Amino acid sequence: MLTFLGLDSFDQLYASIPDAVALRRDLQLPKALSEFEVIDVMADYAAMNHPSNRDLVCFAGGGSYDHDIASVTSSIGSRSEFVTAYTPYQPEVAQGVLQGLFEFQSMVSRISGLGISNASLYDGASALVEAINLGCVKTKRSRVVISGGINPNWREVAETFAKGPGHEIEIAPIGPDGATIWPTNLDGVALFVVGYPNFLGFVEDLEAVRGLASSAGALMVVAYDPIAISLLRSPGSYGADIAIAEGQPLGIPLSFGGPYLGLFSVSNELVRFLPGRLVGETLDMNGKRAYVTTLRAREQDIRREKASSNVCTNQTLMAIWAAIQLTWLGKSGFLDVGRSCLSSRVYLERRLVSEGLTTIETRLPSFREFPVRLKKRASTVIDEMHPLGFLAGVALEGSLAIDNFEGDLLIALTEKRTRTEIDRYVGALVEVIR
Amino acid sequence: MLTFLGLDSFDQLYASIPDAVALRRDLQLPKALSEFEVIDVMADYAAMNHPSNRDLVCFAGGGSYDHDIASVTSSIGSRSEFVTAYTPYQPEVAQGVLQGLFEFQSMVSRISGLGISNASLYDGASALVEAINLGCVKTKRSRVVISGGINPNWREVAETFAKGPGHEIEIAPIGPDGATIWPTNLDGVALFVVGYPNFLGFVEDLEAVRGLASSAGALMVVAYDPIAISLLRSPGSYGADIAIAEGQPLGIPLSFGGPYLGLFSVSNELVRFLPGRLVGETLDMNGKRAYVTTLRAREQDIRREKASSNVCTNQTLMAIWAAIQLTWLGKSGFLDVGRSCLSSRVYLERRLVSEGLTTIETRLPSFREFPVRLKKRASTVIDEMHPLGFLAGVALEGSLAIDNFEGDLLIALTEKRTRTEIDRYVGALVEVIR
Amino acid sequence: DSEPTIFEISVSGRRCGAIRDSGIESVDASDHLPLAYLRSEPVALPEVSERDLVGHFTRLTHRQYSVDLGAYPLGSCTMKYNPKLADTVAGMSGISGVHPHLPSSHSQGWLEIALEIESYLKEITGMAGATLSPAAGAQGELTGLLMMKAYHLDRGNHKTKILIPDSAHGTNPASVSLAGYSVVTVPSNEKGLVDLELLKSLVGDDVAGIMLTNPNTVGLFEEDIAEIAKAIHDVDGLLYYDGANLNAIVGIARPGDMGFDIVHSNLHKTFATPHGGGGPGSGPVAVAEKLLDFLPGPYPVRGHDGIKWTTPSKSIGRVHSFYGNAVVYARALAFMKALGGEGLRQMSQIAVLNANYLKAMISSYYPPAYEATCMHEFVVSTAALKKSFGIRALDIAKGLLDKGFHAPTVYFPLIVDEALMIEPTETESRQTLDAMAEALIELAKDALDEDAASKMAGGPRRTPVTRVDEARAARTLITTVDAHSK
Amino acid sequence: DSEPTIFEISVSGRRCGAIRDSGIESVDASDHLPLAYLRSEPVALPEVSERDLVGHFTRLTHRQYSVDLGAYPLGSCTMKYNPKLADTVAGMSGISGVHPHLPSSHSQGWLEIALEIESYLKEITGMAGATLSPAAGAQGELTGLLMMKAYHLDRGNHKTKILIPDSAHGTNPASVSLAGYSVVTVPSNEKGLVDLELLKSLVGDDVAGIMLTNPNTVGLFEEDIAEIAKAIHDVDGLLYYDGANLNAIVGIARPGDMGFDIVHSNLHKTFATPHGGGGPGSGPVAVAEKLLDFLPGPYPVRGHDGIKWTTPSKSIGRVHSFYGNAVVYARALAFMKALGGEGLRQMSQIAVLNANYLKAMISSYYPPAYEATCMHEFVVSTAALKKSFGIRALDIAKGLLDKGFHAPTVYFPLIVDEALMIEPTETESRQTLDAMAEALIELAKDALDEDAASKMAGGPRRTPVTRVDEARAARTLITTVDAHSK
Repeated sequence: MLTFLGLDSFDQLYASIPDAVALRRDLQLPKALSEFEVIDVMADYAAMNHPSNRDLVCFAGGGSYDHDIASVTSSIGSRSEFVTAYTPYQPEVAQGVLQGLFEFQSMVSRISGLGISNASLYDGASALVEAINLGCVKTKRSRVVISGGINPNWREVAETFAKGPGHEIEIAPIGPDGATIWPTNLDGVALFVVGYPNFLGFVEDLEAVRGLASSAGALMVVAYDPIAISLLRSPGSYGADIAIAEGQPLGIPLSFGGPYLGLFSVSNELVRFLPGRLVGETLDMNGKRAYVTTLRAREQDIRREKASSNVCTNQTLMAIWAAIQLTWLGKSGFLDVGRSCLSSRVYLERRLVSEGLTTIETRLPSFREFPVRLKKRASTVIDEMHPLGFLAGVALEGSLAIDNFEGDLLIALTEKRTRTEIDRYVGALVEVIR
Repeated sequence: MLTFLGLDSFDQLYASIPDAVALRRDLQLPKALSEFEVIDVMADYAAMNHPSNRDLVCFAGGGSYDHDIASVTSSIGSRSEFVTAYTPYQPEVAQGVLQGLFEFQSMVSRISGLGISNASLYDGASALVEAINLGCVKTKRSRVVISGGINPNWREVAETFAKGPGHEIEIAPIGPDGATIWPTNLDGVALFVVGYPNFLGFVEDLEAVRGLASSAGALMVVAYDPIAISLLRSPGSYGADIAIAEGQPLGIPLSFGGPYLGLFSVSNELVRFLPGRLVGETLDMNGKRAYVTTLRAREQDIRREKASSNVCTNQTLMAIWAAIQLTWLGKSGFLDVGRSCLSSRVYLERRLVSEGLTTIETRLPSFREFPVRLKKRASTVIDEMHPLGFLAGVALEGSLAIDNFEGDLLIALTEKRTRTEIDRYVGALVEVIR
Repeated sequence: DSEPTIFEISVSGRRCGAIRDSGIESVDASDHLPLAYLRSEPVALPEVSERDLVGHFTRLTHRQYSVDLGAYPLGSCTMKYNPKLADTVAGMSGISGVHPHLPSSHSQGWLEIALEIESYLKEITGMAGATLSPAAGAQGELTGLLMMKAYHLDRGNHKTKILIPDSAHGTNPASVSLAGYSVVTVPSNEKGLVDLELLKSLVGDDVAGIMLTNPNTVGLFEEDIAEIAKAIHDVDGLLYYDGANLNAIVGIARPGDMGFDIVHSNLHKTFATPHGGGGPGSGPVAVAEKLLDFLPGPYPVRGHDGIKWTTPSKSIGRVHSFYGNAVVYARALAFMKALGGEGLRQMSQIAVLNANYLKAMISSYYPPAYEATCMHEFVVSTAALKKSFGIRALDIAKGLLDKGFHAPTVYFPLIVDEALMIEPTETESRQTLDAMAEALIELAKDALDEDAASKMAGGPRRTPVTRVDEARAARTLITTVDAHSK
Repeated sequence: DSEPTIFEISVSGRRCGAIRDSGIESVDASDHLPLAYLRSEPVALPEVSERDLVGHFTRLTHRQYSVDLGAYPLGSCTMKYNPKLADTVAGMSGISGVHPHLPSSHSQGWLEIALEIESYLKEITGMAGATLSPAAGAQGELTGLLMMKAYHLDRGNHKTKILIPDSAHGTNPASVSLAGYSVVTVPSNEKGLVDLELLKSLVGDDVAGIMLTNPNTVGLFEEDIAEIAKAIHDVDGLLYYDGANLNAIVGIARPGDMGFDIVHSNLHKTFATPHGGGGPGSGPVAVAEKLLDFLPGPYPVRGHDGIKWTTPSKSIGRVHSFYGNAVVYARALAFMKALGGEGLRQMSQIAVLNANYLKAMISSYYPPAYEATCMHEFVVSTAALKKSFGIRALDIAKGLLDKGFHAPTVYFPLIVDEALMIEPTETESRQTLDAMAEALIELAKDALDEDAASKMAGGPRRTPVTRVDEARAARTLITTVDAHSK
């Protein structure tokens, strides 16, 4: 082919690169390995990790949950047409991905209770960032009040990206009962962000937040746990303007934190402010139903510097996985998961109280996650529980510390945890704490 | 739907089953489990096995070899169109499987050196059975001379199935040099079966066998190791009439012995005696190239009691896997595998000699597998090597005993074994034997 | 739009990835093997990049119908959906990575799997013992018949014949021949069942046994099974049960209770292991008490110190290189565990319900060959359609391909003229059955319209290739890419 | 032939498998949560059997083009083949099953992976440090710009503007806006390069920096890069390198050596992680020494007792819920290891060779927008074809779909009229390039024939759906199955 181009060497192809900037040496990188050797090396790394499995039973949540994933989800979700496709810029040959996303959007809208859902964002944190940007653009305000019960990692991300446009992020503290203490001065608030349940697992009073937002002329943003919506009313039913979530619990592996899946829904009125991709239904030339990315005029490649979001890719593959997992669960299975999480949470909480490990406090109701104050700090408990075969939870310390709950252990339940595991966990905790 | 049929209960659907034979109780079987629980239970079983991996480095062969399998082989070979299709009875919607099999047949013919290869049989042993049946039908004789160097398991299978048509199976013993001692009386021999290399890994003289077969008016059947053909001349080049093999080394997992893949090739003259499915190229109504199962008139569903084989299914999926793996290896990679196997065999054999564990005998040349006489019986060595992290080989004892090599350890090399592993293996063997 | 062969994509010198670097210096083959034994040229395997490999085989999959793409109402083939959980099981390294020569002490998990699925099979079939060795149903048949033969030899019986109904699968007579027996065909009566009186007239001391499937291949339950069994047993004959149709009666009736002595199961049918485009299958054989000593060996037996390989005293010997298609039966066990006893019974009930529903939906256009309530499948005849514009069963089958379904089995069983044999299985929903009925009815109507019928006769047209010239394939006999150059 | 939505397949009461039986008695939600908080009806998710689920989504895959099915010459998107070995890696439980809150002492393998890919990225880009946090290129851009901002704040610089060439991707200006800077567009010259003199005239003390990709979006190497860097650095501005086009120059030239201070990489482009139909991506950002203190945190740092999470002193803070799209960069590391240093360089060389080859093959029919030797991609204009029978770039693109290829990028970059931007990547063989060239040339010829052109204008026709009405989608705005009923 070089010959065809009348060239002698690759160097000639690169003649336009000035000598001064050309790399005149080999890359200082290891030599090529066969795929088998690569897999061996990566397996060595994998062996240095401790995955959540029966040897390390996971009671940790804090934004990432150890749910059972149906075999169909990984099996169909791993088909190469989904995995190796590009963004559906040519809808005529991308109906598979487009229809999958349309169905995903439909499911997310039914869960969130809001009419419009996009085709996903990077993760829960990026959904929060986009909600803030949307809210500030829409209200032309810049004061953002975020509940202290929002995932602290997400709050940090929001604070990072707020530095760009210069939004003021204000954290409303959490009281001893686990409820957000909202500010009394509501002047110029663009949006209120509340967790549902919040990071501590407590179910906050959304009616109250709706009232606050309405009187402030602000948007109400609800950051929800999608699994909780199996039992709880939807954010939309409370009049939320925006609902965001981390979609990982919907069939996405723990994956050391990524790739995950940001869920983002808005009320119909906000559709033209929506960040990210949106798939719509239409017709082809023969009048057959077809799908296409729509309202493209919102997007960065068209609006350029006037865009209110720079999102280009989303997490399509994870959205397809979630659509498959939600279909696999279905109406009744999704409810079963919620009931199982709640039942196990109630069971474990009772067992902890009956073992004298913790006491019953007056606080908000929980769904599937709750903080526990033990005689040892959470990080110590986690370290000591590890050799007994448990990831005991998440330590509410350091950057995850939350007022009134600092040093507590945050414990999460999923439908994957069995009574046997929970009983063993309580036994191990007794051993560690006594 | 019962209502639609005017029925009240499932029992009415089964009205034709006489009371006397109906099961009037529930099956005494466990209750249904969720897929997650099933997977847990099966994982418990899996955990009771010791797979060949870096914790148990495999030096065992004896008909099943631990080769590297390319990721594409399992990835593409696991696509549901290949996995969940039926036998290609409707060629218009089965071109994927049919073309895959056509390409497989082409590869097997190039390896075996014979013009016609079927779409696979169950395993190496079943290929031997079919070769015997073919040979006896073709020659109208029933005396079958099988080298004692044929896999003893296959020989047993051949003996089992010979009881049906009443073929007489005669085993030609193996001499101390590893070569078959063929009978001198060649009267009425239908076919001679020789291993290439034989079960002990020795490369026999096929010219001699061809001469015997020709003078007896018998067919020459070569049971080859497909990997060996990367270096060795093909059975066809020696004038073999039938070439059979266990195709497992061509990308099929160890799988505790199955599903594997019987390879079966014949010279062009024998095509109408071929057992199993055969795919041929043809045209569709528009003159486009298409594939279809052909010479169906040979098969059991058409010839019924006149068929010379009752084979119905084959191992299509494994044939597809082999076609992918052989493509992945390609012309040069296949050669690389052969060279690597031979080089490692030479290296290990030298190391064993230099450590004084064995002595050099005057015997046939080996390719990638060889028997070693140690100071302890092979089964003992295997047991003692296990805790050191090795499946040391196959014990030539009991049903696997072969004259002159009884109690020896049969060691196999593949391209997967590294120098480090081989050195560790020799070290462990020294420890066990000393 | 056809896909070139991988050899046509091949370009000299191209390759996929490298093999592992063993760290051992490569030797010269001629230093270690006689030069005369060595090949002069490498085997001419394809030379392509991994990218082109993946493109080629992935495109092939887009030219292939499969259960995962749609319904497959192939009568007698039981093409049901294969739950994906079994793939998860098959992919475990403790399942797929185990060497078959590994000593039993280190493969106890596999042996537990074997014993457990044997226990399921014994309970489902009503038998006393089982072997998992046969790699497919046909191999199971021959294994069973060789046990039958061994039994008779052991008892000093002189037997030469085996009875087979005229509706039987082709494997049955072929297996009988390979077992060294002669076949005696038992004609069906007008109801599609074995004619009991005729059968009795064929039974004599030279009869080794009978091979039946029940429900039979026209989808009907052999109501006289107890009498048939008695007639055979009266001459010390044995009853062989072809498990092809077991899917109709799991938890409802058991071959053992009907008097059968030998039962094979096709795991890919009843127990949902994927068919792989024509294999791997698995054909375990279960037997009555009196045949236990004849089972193939070695097989796993639980002892006080774990499970060990054992060969029974009068064993017919080994029938597979190792212990059968192990990963296939591990999949089947996963399926059975997921369904449980009650679920397995429901599986059969719904299979029968679906068949009767579909039969009722189409019966005004496709007269059933037999009127009785069918089991899991039914046979219709399109003989009447042939009279209008010459539309044959094959045309209807090809027409169904154009409508996005797989075709039913055609021209089987042989005793029905222009037969379509339809088995919807329990995994298709009512909606799918309705759509299939609609498609079939449209085709029947088209057969009565000259234009539409002539189109149908040339079909299918919307498939990856149009109707394939089978005769040409047999005439030209091109079975490898090298056959062209001959 | 369209596939119904999963909601249309849904039938009340149907379900797939059951969830695990925890063994814990189910509680009544109203005993534990206020009744007013509870929903009255379950969420109306689909109700289908697993069989119907699998059928539906599998059929959807047969309506979807993908790299594994064929070439994807989408300019600026680098749609190369994704080696399957990375899937094997991604599937390891020690990779995919690790909880992100697991203490670092038990996730050292992951932290080693992170450090190792960082070291590859640093060597390839010529930078001093890197973060793997950004989940995609666009997030990487914003992360980089926020570091730029933090740098200037720390230095007391007063900066308001960022320069961007007019050929830049849309994410660049959008990211600049979201970083709180204003965009100053730098026009390209007639050679398709940054106009150096014009650029110099735009540079002042208020310029925070410039965002460039090099090779640029028309596929040309910015030859004046050293001078550009000097001009920007002279005002203490920073150079941001958009890694979208890194695939052209790995091992050939390094952004760091060109004077860049911040570099993001799109791992799915250069390092072959699959694109997933539009994500997940991964957009690591590498930086020069002077920006190390500003990297997002926490990130892994090797200490004497293992690798630990650390946040640098002047960090811009966290940018992702955890540490980026971890499994994506594990895949990229596997790819890099398989290629090795020399292989990575060859990757770029062949990408550039393929682009120049394809460009040469079609240039008589598709005049390149710029004459110079291109890097990994090139832009042609179909403006001339528009004059004949009105065939636009879009029509050529759709015509290519009908010929079994994906279309190139159309109407980008904005500075070329009727642009087709073509990037074949290094993984397509010469045979594929030849076939693609042939298809493109046929289309160009068709554009000059009235009949063929009119057909092309209505295309594609052989795709799962024909040309899609995009305007209607925006007008009716049906974005969920429930929108119909509104």
